[in-house]
Amino acid sequence: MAKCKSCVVLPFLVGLVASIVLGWWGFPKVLYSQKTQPIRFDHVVHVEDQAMACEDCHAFRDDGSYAGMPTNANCVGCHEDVQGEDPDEARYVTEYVQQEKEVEWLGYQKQPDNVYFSHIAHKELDCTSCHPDVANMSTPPVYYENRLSGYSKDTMKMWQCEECHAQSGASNACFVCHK
Amino acid sequence: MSDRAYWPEGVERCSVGKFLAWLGVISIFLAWGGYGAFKVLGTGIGVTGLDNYFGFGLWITFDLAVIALGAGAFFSGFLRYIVRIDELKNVINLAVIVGFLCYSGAMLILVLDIGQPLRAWFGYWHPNVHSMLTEVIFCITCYCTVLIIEYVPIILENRKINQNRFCHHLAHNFHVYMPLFAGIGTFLSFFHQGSLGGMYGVLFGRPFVFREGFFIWPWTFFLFISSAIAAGPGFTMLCSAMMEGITGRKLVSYDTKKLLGKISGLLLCVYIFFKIIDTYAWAKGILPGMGLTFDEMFSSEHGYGKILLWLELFWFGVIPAVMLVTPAVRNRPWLMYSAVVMAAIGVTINRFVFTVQALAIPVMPFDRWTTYMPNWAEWSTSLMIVAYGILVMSISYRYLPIFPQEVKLNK
Amino acid sequence: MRAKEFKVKWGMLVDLDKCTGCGACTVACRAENNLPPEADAANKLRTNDWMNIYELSNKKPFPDHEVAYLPRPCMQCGRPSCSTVCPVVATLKDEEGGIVSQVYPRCIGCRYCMAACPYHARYFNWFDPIWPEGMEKVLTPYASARPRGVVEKCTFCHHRFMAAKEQARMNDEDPTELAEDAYIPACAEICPTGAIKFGNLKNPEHEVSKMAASKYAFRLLEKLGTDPQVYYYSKREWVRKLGDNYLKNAKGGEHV
Amino acid sequence: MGLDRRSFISLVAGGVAGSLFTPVIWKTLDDVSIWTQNWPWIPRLQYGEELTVPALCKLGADAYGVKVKTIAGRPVAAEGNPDHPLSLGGICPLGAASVHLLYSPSRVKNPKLKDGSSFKDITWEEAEELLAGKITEAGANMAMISGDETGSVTDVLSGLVGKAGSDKSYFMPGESAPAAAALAMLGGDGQVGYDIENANYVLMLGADALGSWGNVARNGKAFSASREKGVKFVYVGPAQNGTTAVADSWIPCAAGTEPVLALGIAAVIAGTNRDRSFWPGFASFAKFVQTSYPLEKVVEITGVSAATITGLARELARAGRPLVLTAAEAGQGLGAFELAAGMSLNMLLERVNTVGGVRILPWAPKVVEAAADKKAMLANDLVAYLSTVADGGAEAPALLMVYGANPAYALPNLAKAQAAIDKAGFVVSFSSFMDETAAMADLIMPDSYAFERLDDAYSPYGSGQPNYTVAAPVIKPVFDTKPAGDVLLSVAAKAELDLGFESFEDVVKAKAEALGADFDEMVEGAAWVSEEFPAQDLALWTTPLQELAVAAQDGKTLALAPVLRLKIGSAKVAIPPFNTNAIRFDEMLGNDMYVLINAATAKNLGLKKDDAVKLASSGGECKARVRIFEGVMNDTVVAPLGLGHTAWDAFSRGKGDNVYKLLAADTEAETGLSRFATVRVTVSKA
Repeated sequence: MAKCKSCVVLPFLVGLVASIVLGWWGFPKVLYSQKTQPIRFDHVVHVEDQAMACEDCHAFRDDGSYAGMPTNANCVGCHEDVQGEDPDEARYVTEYVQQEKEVEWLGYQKQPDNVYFSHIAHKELDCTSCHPDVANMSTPPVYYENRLSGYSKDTMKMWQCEECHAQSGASNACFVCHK
Repeated sequence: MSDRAYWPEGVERCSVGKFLAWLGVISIFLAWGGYGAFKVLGTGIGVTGLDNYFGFGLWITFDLAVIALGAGAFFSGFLRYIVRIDELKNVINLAVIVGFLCYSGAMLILVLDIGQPLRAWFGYWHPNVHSMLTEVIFCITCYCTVLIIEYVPIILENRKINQNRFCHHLAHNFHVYMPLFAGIGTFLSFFHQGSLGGMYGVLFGRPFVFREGFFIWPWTFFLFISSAIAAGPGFTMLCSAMMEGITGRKLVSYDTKKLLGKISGLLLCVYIFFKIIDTYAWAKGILPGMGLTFDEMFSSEHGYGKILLWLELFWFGVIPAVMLVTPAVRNRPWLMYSAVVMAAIGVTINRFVFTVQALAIPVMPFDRWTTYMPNWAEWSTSLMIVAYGILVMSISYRYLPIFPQEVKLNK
Repeated sequence: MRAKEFKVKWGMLVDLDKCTGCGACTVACRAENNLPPEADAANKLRTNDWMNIYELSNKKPFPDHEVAYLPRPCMQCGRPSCSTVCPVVATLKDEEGGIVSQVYPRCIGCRYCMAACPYHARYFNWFDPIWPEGMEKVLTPYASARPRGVVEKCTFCHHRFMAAKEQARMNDEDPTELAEDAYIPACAEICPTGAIKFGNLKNPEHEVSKMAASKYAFRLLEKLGTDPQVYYYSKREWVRKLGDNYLKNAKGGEHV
Repeated sequence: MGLDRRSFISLVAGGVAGSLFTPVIWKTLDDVSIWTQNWPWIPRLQYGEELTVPALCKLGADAYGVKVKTIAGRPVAAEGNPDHPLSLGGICPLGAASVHLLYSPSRVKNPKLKDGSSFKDITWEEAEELLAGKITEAGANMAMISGDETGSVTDVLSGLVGKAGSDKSYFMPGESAPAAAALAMLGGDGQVGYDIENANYVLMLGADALGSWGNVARNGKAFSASREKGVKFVYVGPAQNGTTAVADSWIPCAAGTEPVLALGIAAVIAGTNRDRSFWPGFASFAKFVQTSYPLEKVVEITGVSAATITGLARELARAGRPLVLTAAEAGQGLGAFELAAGMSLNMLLERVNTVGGVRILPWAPKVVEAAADKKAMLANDLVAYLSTVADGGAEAPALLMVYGANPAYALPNLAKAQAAIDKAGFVVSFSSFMDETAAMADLIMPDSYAFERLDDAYSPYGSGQPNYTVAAPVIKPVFDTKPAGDVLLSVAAKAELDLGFESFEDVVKAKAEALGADFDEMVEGAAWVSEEFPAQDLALWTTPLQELAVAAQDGKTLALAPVLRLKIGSAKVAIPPFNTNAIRFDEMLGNDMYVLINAATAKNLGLKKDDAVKLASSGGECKARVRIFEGVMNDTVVAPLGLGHTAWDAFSRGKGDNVYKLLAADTEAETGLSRFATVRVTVSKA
């Protein structure tokens, strides 16, 4: 009977381990597709070399809303014509500025339409509490898109918002964040 | 070719050809309903006759009715295993299968009826403890699981399956624990049958169904339980009688049926008594408090006349109750069956008016009566569930030893 | 359940003596909140009208007949009949201001809340919304587009509340102490005759709270105990009587 | 070692058990539900900077300033413009829907040439060449129709026609033509306006001031402000409407006989013992009204009781700053004599050219030399002209150009109007939308939509003070359309007709300059307003008044009360996509429109609720359903104008029937203007 027992237990364990490995390692590979930004935007060049402030591009509007990613209108001030050697910059100028086309930047933290987020209400927080620290990156990180839900992998989940709100005493009422 | 080897021991069944023809007829309804379900899930609930005024309609009525009629399962189990009325062992298998079909059918309909079936699990993950519907979702799904557990040993008793030693032992063990499941089933059923009534009773914006109550439970909570346990055993008995009619074989002894009839009758008397009191109190207390009159709750012009109330309470309420407690009636099969049919209709009307008429009544004085008409999409899918029930019952009857008395009665 | 109390209670008051039933509020509401246009909208049993206009009649024959028009948004009840019944917590009255929320990604579409609401203020998406080709370009960023199978309703243009708070923060003002005109829903803003007033019912300085205190103010179906945050106002008694059900012999006149 | 069945089952069981400890099931379940909030076929929202941009709305008979809300440059909604004198922050239901018409399925997206029974797409060059050729070919035998009384495009179009030697420049029917003619009868000259804001008693004789008449948005705001000051609003008309729902009182008066009531009231006032004998023309006027309109006769014609008439006279006389607004409820159909009746009542009350009364505004300066004078153009009656053409009494134009108007849908004597358009040699439509006229046209040169073009408006009818608005485009044309003003100037140049302007902007600038207005400021949203009113030399009796023609009651027919509800469109636009929902359940039954009669009338006719009926007049027939509504006079049927479109799109096509078909017009001999406010119809079961 000992032999028979092993021929039950062993396959069970093999199945168990295999599916755990597949589930934790293989599944995310299948679930997420990888994307890169349409233009390799170099924050370091802008922040360090050109000494630009974050607010020069990522600013609040007069009505208190947040402009988020800059549009061509912000960039043409300098990039009406090609400035440097970077091939991505040249591509930006020829393919976007000159074609009057906006770049479809991929927002790592972009929340879906049903979520409302007020940057000005969170302005006391450090940007990097939620966003990747792109300011120190010459190449933006890879963007992982959930094939099923269509969201960025980095999109904050509701429980994360709720947790912080609860800790800081902010309201967790539905409509504080939903629309 | 014969599948005789799979039949229960010592019984006769019709030929394979005949059986397949029967399944073929059922399949027509399944296919039609399948098409309806495809349209509903694929394009939206707009393909039904439901509308802004009638968010609930035939589907919910159907669900409530089959859940009430399926109450035979838990209540027979309760009487058999807890109260220990031994005679009920003759119908307990049938009651379990009917119950399972009613509940699983209701759940299938609910998948169609909610707008976002892929989010159905939110009911567990994000439950609102204040909602009667949450209680319904929990209890119905749990109880459906219990019914599956109760159904499994019946399946395992199939002649071929039972030859497997493991299955044989499993079936045996299940039987041993059956009183436990009966107890759990009773508890769960008690709450969801009640919560279904409570769902309506708490609607203080709907004068037709709103009721005061005991603690958090409005009176409708208790009325729904009592009407379900009154109608359930009768419906189980009716199923056995219908199966006898279709198969031409004796399946359950008439004494057992009479017992079920008597149980139904007694409970129906209790229910109807309280229902009449409740109706009176509602008409005299709740309605005037809302500035409304009894007459304003009805509009025969729009199909919601008082006739529905009289039918529910008297023709299909008091009369079958009186009939079923009368031994002379119970001794005449057709009278007893009629009484049980009437009771089932009465409960169905009750579920219908609570679901549909409640929504048809204009509450704002400048609003209007509207009439609800279910359309093909609702009928086809509801009939699909009936067909599904008949299909499973047919297969179960053919291959599973449901009726312990069958061999003896057909000697 | 006990009603929650809030420091601010956003309230609407519709002066029915000023409403001509023109429909501008309905149109503005659709545009603001991304309700799709509906080609076949005469069948009110299937349309989606967060702001629906009813015609009220004094039921008298010509020439004594009178009409009034009653726009009906969500009442944002103090004791909502809808939110307690929702099995998945998709609708709650939990935010300062007392607006009853409706969270579309949570809603499973069971329609129990619609059955609960005596005002027919809740609408179900019977089908997926369709914007004629190109018209999706007029979608506002204020409210997410709803798929089929979820329930929706008027939110008092809640996004404008949020926008007002952002503006206040930008101006270094207290976002919890908004000025009377800082936050106004689209219907109130567009009403051609100024019939729709909006403000904080708990602020005695606000016009809504002043008018709501008048003997000419009333609410719909008060007897049910829903405690709406929407008030109506009319100097015509017959109009006020249509706000609730009254028994014939009850004090205050004939049952209508 | 082989894998037997038992091992295999074990392996699978292990796999299943293992998966419960991985995110596979739970994450999938969660992501699937997240997918349901992100269905790819549901449009995503677009974000960006929110701005409000001033613009001009001319979708109704009125023209007023609005503000268009844009997100990242895309217009998303319109609201009133508090800085504009004709909006004061208000807006009408059409204005509220104006932004969405930008993407209406009815938009004509490029120039089109009739090809058999359908259209083929052509380029703008081809279209302009073609039209230039047709203009040269037609010579003086051309005509134009404009639905825009306020804009300079009409001047350009009329100038083109005038330069070619034709005087056939026409406006669509409205109230300004009879009002101007009525003013002329009393010795005045100019545009008629009403200072509603400053009146303290407003008597609306048929004028649905809060629903569709005049400067609707401004009227609403004026009403709202005045109501708080205790100003009384009295509505006189055959049926209840949005205005009566809020007016202090409704006085039922037979459809189209409101001017008779005005004369009846005038008779009462003239009979009071105040000495007015020194007023120019008073004696003749008083004699006329007292002999022609004694109280009992007015009572008989209007159905208004004697006590009410004398009561109104008393209230008006005592009010201080009363104002009488005379109109047909549909905003058209009254003749000059009818409007003169209302005007003379205002004169009798000393309410002309005074604060809170009737104001007489100067005509717009003429900048396109060859264009017809507005006054002359108003005197040209389109309905009569088209009827004559249809009957063969006049030569059909070789070239007919239509701008901002839909004459194939929105004219009385509709069958004849359509026949005349059909007879025209070559019809060009400048419509932005595929309306009924565009559908009949040989060439469509789609005008850019209101928010895509430069446009202007000078003092629309009813304005209480001279005003001029210029609106710059909010967005570049979203389709291959061009502003009609520029197209016309370009075509005129090609046809070698020099109108004196290179571009439409120059025309507008010239007009601004002539008025002394600042073009740049106006483009920013500030309307030009003036307080200068030309002096008038008015007399109560210059042209002899005559008894007003009233269709006789015969016991068999009902008086037709056509009504306009802006939410379902106007003479220019069909139901905008966002407005279908504003239709109440008691206004349409499926695709059938309701007409309103009261219970007594229904009983007489043997009709009940929801009966399908046929309305017939000498003009034509309409199908409808019966709604019993007690807010209608006896023997009167209320029918909505604006339904029954045959072109346009799914939001309006086939909904209801076109009540214009019922409007049979006759011609007022003295002025040549068409009258169609007192039409009688039979109502029978269909």
